[in-house]
Amino acid sequence: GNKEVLLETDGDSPDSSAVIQAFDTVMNSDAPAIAGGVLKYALVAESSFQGVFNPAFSEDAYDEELMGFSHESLFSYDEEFQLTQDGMATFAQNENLKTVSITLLDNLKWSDGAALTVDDILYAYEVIGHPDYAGSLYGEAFANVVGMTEYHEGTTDSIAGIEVLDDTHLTIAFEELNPSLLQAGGALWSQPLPRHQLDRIPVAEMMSSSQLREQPVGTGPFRVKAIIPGESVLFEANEYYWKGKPKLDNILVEVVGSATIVSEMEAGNYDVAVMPASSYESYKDFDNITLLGREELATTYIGFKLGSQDVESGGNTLNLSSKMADAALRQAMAYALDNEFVAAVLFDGLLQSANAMVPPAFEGFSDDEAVGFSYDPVKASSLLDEAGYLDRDGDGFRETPDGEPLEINFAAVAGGDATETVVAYYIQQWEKIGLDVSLATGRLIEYQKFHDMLASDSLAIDVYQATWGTGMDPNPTEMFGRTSALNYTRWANEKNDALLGQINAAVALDDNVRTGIYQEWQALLFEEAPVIPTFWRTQIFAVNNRVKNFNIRYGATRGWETIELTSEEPVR
Amino acid sequence: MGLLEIKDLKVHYPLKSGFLSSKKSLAAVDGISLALEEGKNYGLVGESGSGKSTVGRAIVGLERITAGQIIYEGTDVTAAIGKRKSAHKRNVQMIFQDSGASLNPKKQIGQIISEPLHNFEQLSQQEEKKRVLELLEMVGLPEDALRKYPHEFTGGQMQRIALARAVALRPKFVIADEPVSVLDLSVQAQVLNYMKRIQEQYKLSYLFISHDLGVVKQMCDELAIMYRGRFVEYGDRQDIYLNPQHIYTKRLLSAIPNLDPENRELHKRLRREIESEYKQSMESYLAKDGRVGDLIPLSETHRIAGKPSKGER
Amino acid sequence: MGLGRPLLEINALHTAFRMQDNYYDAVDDVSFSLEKNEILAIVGESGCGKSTLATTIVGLHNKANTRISGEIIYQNLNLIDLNETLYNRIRGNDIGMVFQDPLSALNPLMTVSEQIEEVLLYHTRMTKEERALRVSELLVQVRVEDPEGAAARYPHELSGEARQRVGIAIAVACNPPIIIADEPTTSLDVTVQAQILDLLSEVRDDTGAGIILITHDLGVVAEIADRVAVMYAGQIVETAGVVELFTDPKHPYTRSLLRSMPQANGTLESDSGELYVIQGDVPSLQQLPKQGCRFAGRIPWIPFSTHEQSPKMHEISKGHFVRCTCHESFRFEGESE
Amino acid sequence: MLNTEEEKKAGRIEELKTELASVAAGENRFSNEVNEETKTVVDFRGMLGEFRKDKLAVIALGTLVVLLLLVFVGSLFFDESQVMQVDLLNRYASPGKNHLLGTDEAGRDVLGQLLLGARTSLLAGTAVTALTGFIGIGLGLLSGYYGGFLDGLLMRSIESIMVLPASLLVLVLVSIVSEYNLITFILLMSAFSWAGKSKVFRNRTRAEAKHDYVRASRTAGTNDLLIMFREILPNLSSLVIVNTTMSLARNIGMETSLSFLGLGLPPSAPSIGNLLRYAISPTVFENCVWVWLPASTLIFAVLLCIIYVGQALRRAADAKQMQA
Amino acid sequence: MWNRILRRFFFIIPQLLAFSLLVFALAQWMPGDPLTGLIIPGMDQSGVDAILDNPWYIRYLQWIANMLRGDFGLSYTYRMPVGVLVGARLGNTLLLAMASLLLSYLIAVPLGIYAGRFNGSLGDKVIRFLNSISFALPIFMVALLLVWLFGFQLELFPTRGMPLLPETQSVFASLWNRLHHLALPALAFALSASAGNIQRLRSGIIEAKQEDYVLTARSKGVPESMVYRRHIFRNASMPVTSLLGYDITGFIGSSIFIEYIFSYPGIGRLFISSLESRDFSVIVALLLFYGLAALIGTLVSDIILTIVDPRVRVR
Ligand SMILES: Nc1ncnc2c1ncn2[C@@H]1O[C@H](COP(=O)(O)OP(=O)(O)OP(=O)(O)O)[C@@H](O)[C@H]1O
Ligand SMILES: Nc1ncnc2c1ncn2[C@@H]1O[C@H](COP(=O)(O)OP(=O)(O)OP(=O)(O)O)[C@@H](O)[C@H]1O
Ligand SMILES: [Mg+2]
Ligand SMILES: [Mg+2]
Ligand code: NI
Repeated sequence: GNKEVLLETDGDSPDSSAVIQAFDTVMNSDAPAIAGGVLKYALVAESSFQGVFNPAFSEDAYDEELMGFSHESLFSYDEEFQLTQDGMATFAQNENLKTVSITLLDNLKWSDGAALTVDDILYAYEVIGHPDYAGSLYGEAFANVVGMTEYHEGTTDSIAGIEVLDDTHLTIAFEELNPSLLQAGGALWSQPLPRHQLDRIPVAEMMSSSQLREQPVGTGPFRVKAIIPGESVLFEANEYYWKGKPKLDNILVEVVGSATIVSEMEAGNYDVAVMPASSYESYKDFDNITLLGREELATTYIGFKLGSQDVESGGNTLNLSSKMADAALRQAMAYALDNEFVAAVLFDGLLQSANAMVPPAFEGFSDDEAVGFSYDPVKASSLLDEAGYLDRDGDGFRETPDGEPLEINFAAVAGGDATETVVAYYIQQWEKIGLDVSLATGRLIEYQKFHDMLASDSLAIDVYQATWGTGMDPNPTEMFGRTSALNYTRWANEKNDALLGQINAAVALDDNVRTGIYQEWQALLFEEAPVIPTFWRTQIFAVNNRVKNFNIRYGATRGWETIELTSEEPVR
Repeated sequence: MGLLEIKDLKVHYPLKSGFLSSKKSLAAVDGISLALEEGKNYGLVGESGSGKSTVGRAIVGLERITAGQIIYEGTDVTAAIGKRKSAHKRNVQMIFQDSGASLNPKKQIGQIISEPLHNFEQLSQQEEKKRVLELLEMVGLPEDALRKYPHEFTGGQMQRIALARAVALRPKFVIADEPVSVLDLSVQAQVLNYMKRIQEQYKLSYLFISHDLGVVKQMCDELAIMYRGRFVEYGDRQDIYLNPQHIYTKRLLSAIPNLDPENRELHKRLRREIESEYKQSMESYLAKDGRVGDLIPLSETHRIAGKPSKGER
Repeated sequence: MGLGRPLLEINALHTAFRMQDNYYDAVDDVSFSLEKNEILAIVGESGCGKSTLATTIVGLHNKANTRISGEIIYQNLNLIDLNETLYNRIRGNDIGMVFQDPLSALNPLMTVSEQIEEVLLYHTRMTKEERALRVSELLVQVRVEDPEGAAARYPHELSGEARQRVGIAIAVACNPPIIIADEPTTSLDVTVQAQILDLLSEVRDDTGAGIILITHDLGVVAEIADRVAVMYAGQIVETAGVVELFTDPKHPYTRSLLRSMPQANGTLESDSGELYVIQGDVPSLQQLPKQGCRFAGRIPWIPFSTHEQSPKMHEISKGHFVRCTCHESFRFEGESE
Repeated sequence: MLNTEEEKKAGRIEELKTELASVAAGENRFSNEVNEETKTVVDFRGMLGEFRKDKLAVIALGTLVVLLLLVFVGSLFFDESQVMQVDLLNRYASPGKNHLLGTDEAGRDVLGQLLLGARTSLLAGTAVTALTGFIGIGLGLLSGYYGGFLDGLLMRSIESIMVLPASLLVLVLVSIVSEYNLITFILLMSAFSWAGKSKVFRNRTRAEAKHDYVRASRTAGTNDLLIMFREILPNLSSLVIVNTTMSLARNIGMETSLSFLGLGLPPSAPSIGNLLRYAISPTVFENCVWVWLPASTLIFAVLLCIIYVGQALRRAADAKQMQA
Repeated sequence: MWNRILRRFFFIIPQLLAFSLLVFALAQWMPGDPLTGLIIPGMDQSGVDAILDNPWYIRYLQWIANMLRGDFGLSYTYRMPVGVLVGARLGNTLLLAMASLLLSYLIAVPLGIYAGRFNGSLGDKVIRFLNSISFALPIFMVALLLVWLFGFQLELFPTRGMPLLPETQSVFASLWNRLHHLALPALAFALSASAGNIQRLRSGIIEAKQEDYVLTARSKGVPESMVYRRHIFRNASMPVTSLLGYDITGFIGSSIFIEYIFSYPGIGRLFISSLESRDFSVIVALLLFYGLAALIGTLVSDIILTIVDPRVRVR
């Protein structure tokens, strides 16, 4: 799964390419630490989190953030997001047999004290591949496991390609070895599932079971003690954690709206928070906190609804008569936006105007040279003129080439960082080139609802703004694959199919080849413009000065378990 | 053939009570008959709650009649009593006890008095105004009263205004429900005088409802004593005041304070005697369910409620 | 009548209400005394200040917007000068009061026994049991039907008659030497009125209390009073023994009142004609003439000179006082000499 | 405040009073017709006279008129699309020459939003008040005057409606209705609040209908509708005035509240609630006062003035309180 | 009295029925099937048909039966039983309700009594002025002012939430912590809700002061303080007491704003966030819950009134 696992901290290499120079990524303090203590973590969000604490089922970015405390990947990785051998498990690839064998450390425990064995890894594959599985993870990466397709279709009871040797050893056979397997958070599934806890629950009911929501069992340094669904979680130290009991007693996470987080941090009410970039000015000089920053592994983009998904087969098909079907229209809309200006004015330069979909943190994937869509209203207008979108009735808005009124509905998630402003600006910019764009449903849409509307190809949305969180693996298959449910644009293109196929094939194991494929793919995106990349973001962490050992460097091997506090009360 | 005849009138009010509101009812008027003739005044006397006002209101059609008939000039108007405009409605009018409440405080006197005229007679504005002024003059109020509001008048004046409104249509019959009971002595006399004068002028009859036997005596030719929705005694002034027969009537009369302080001990003794007789024998006048018996004629004018036979009790 | 000082003596009492920054006398130069064992009736028409007089004696006025002067002498104390605490010792204990409307005068949320007990609570040292005993004693004394049951009831569960009896029980609970009854029978039926009046005179006979009975009904006065004070527009215009007042009324107002009354008793012939009507209206408080005889305006056929400049009370025979001199020359219209 | 509760409470108290009065009257055998309305009726002109004596209320009324003029005349100078123009270079601009009251997060003119938004709030509030007043008073009069079966039926259903957490239902309706514009908004807001009103008026009509002047009109042959609207209604005029002013204040507040919650009219339309939402952020609260303070001051001043006027009218109408 | 209470109790059954029908009707209008939460976007058509094919009364009955079994359907956002979701937050809201109502009475009673007793005094004028302000200030403005002033300027109280408490805290500390977090939201409610009660109490006292039975009490020689305590207050508090239950309804409406602004993890916030995410199964369940609470509120009002007012009792 392309899921980002947050805050694997502490790295020893000084310069990670993914870090904007202006910010530190490490915060140290010489003050003596107090024993234990409660760290308060603000989950900055406008809506509530879903509360599915299981990597196999979670669909919510906020849940991911929370699982950073309670769930840990079996494998560690370096700052290039490549798997390394110093985690809970080690691995070995056999290129001839196309297998990966995984070896667990001895005496690993789940957070409830039960033994963690390779059977739990097998169980994760069994659940995700199960015909009744209701989550969204099953896709090409899983189908790549030998025997998985049959298992998924229900013709076999077990997955032929996975072999458990003993409690700590297991081998997985793949149809094809590809670079994603070695990418952190990539195709090699790294999150075991606790069979001892979930076995009794039918897979179909797992998602709504209380086990996942109230007593999740994990491998991370902390475990869930109490939850108010959607609002807050109290974590306590997991004494079975493989690196030993964490230093803090508790971590209390609460959802805090972005409107208040600045004041909350100033008042010392929270120790750690990811801050909204748009109000950077207001908190950059607080002296009770330290600001750390890193590049977010995500790209904000504007997507166009171009087709629909077939519910039965899961395939995406283009609809050539859809409102946004004309690439010129899409490109014109892209050229109408001055994202550099927005990034500079609205976000103090903490956002970067994006010229491609893959974030720059992934060196060798992203395309520094790409031109992208820079602001050019003249070009936008002429594109429209050429394509026949003209204002024939003189109402200030262009009609379709057929002379029908063109009313475009634009959707965005409510409550993001200055989203309202950006959206209002976009609509205004589009209006300037003669496009009648209005907010779908009249207002910004709540996160869940937004995703459901996109997933169900709601006709109310023609264009939308969303963020692609790449996670550690920039592999775009999930976002753009022909059969992927998460391909919300429903863009299907044969060249794209071919390129993605190459990305997921052994050929891509070669760095140069891979870079080439990615460049070609990004060029295709520029040409077809099913999406317009808009921003790359910098994540800014505000950390109260009483916190010790805090580190946000990607690829760091020391995490929440090492964090300490230097005083009972936060610094105000 | 009288002007207005009431036959076995019953008015029952539904009562809500009990666990799931069983339908009980209160017999406010429980079978009374009266024949009212033109040119005579009638009195209706009884203690509070005996149903006097209910009778009055039933006659003018303000109450739902449970049973019985009201016959106006020979035609049965019972069914049509709720109708807005009819000869009966026009010719039977009513004056209420509290003039302050019976005059709409938000309307000018002129509007108040002209209201019935407006409804029953198509008059031009001038005519209407003339009639109203006439009426005002008749009850001794100046012309400028026309534009004033009720609260600018004293109780006696308001009652006179109410009187003017009641007679505006020159009705044949006016029901006066305790028209003077809230008024002071001197004012009361004035109102009563006006009522009398108007009666002479318009040749109308009153049904005078009161609990003040003095006032009734002043005003009425025949009177009925009411008790629990029934008549206990009926007769002319002579009969009732000088020759009361029913113990209830006797008690009522004896309870009236005597303006003769020198003989008050005597009066008191008399009253005590009647009171004790009342206590002993009132029971025997009533049927088992506390109902007063039917009226039995004693003389041509005088009737009293009969004692029920032993069996009925 | 009694020797020495009377039970209650009121001298030149004025009670003025503030209305728009001016004070108006609702009780104006009222003087009278009350003896032991005596029923003094105060009669007058609505608004003449009877209730104000009563509430002034009991001290129920809000100092903020009333001005009281004169003397109310009880046991050598001028009640007007008393502070609240001292007054509270007198109220209920030495002066009992009965109000006109027995329903609104009783607290709807307290049982009858609680309300009677309250008087005892503040004026006696009785124990709870003693008080309960006294309450049932009182209820028997005032002849409430079913005294046991009535004690536990709330006012609205009683008949009007029973309520007024309870009101009297409250007034007499501490055997006060003075009882003030403000129109105690006005809201009751005649038959009930008679019973209540009987009860009051019984109370007087039993306890020897002096009773001030306020009423507008001359019949009631004739039935029960020993002495009568007639009030007109805030002033007492005539005081006399009851027999004398009815047989030989002097003040034009008294005479007019008696004349305008329809009578239930007596001959039938007398009432065939019209009733006597006093001309004009009672002036309202704010319109009262500041000077001169207040009744002058209502007997305009009497020469103005016959009235006094500032009318005083004149004793015309023993115990019979009349205000102003106009009575001497007063005749009814058309009445011959 | 999203508060239809006060209306309910008023209804409840009115009901209680009627009930207790009828207990008292029913038991008080001498005068079951005695007017239980202890309040002296002051006629309309008297009421105005009283009102004029209340200096504070007159000032409030004056202020209100000025504010209304300001809003309605002032908003003529602004064009909605112009006002909602995003200007990223002028975000949170403090008050100055170009923007008299500064700008908001997206550089939109605050003054324009304020005036246009206030106009919407006032219009919606007034419309809701008029609509609910019409229904509530009409039904109340009918039900109270006729009594009987109709009354029973109506009052039972009104009771059921009144029990509902009306404000929540409005929120829910607002979020499920498909066509959401000023008209539906007004209809939805009116959907429940007439109930409390008709209860108040029903009880008062019932009390009023017991007065003999109504009987007198009936004996004088006046028809029922005329009696209701020409005889009884004028006697409820003080209640109508007081009740209406108070509902007006509530309804204007309700519109603001809804848009504050983000459930008002779509955010592309200027609204007071949207401006108030900025105050949620303590930093904006403190540093960009011009965004929210004028809006809250305006709405507060309008409501306060209306309430003051309403209270003064009530005092003027209620002679009993006057004496006290 | 018991008779009346019992009757009143039975009276809520038809009301509840009517209300549930109304909610049911509303639910039909909502997209999906909010009664079960089972129909979610992307669900295959046969399942939808199976649920929606039944006639409405069958679905209504099924729904009622499910609820009686404690099954309120599934939240669409959280994919968990609505009952569990609500249950986790109910405690917080109840706590807030109690604190808020208590505080509002603590504010209203003394002020109302003072203003009523000394009406016309300077204190009364001040109270009346503040009252008008409180009437005119929407509750969210009150809350925002409190947040800013006490939370961020004076830093006296926490401005948000009700934290889950680690067990390392002592009982006293955790109690203190709770109260500390309740203070501002409860105060916000109390400040804006007490205005009505202050005014009612005040005018109740002014009215009661002029009643005849007060004169009677004074004429009995009852000391002034006791006149107030035994006679005036008891009668004047009648409307306030009888509205106690309605204050619960009032709280429901206000709690939405309060929980929203203070990010208080109660059902009011859940309600708003469910409205935002159109999580209709939660909305339906909460509506029912609120309706029931309101019904119980009025029931409580009536029962209290029946107990304290003997006049109502006999009726
Ligand atoms: N609308 C009504 N509903 C129920 N009961 C009523 C109604 N009107 C009157 N009653 C009852 O009917 C009985 C007779 O009432 P009515 O008013 O006729 O008596 P009354 O003799 O006029 O008494 P009063 O002298 O007090 O006017 C009383 O017991 C009264 O309580
Ligand atoms: N609190 C008050 N403030 C102002 N004026 C008052 C007050 N109480 C009474 N008055 C006025 O004082 C005058 C005397 O009133 P009072 O009640 O004493 O008359 P009354 O003789 O008892 O009349 P009734 O027979 O109607 O009881 C009246 O004009 C009345 O309006
Ligand atoms: Mg009557
Ligand atoms: Mg009096
Ligand atoms: Ni003289």
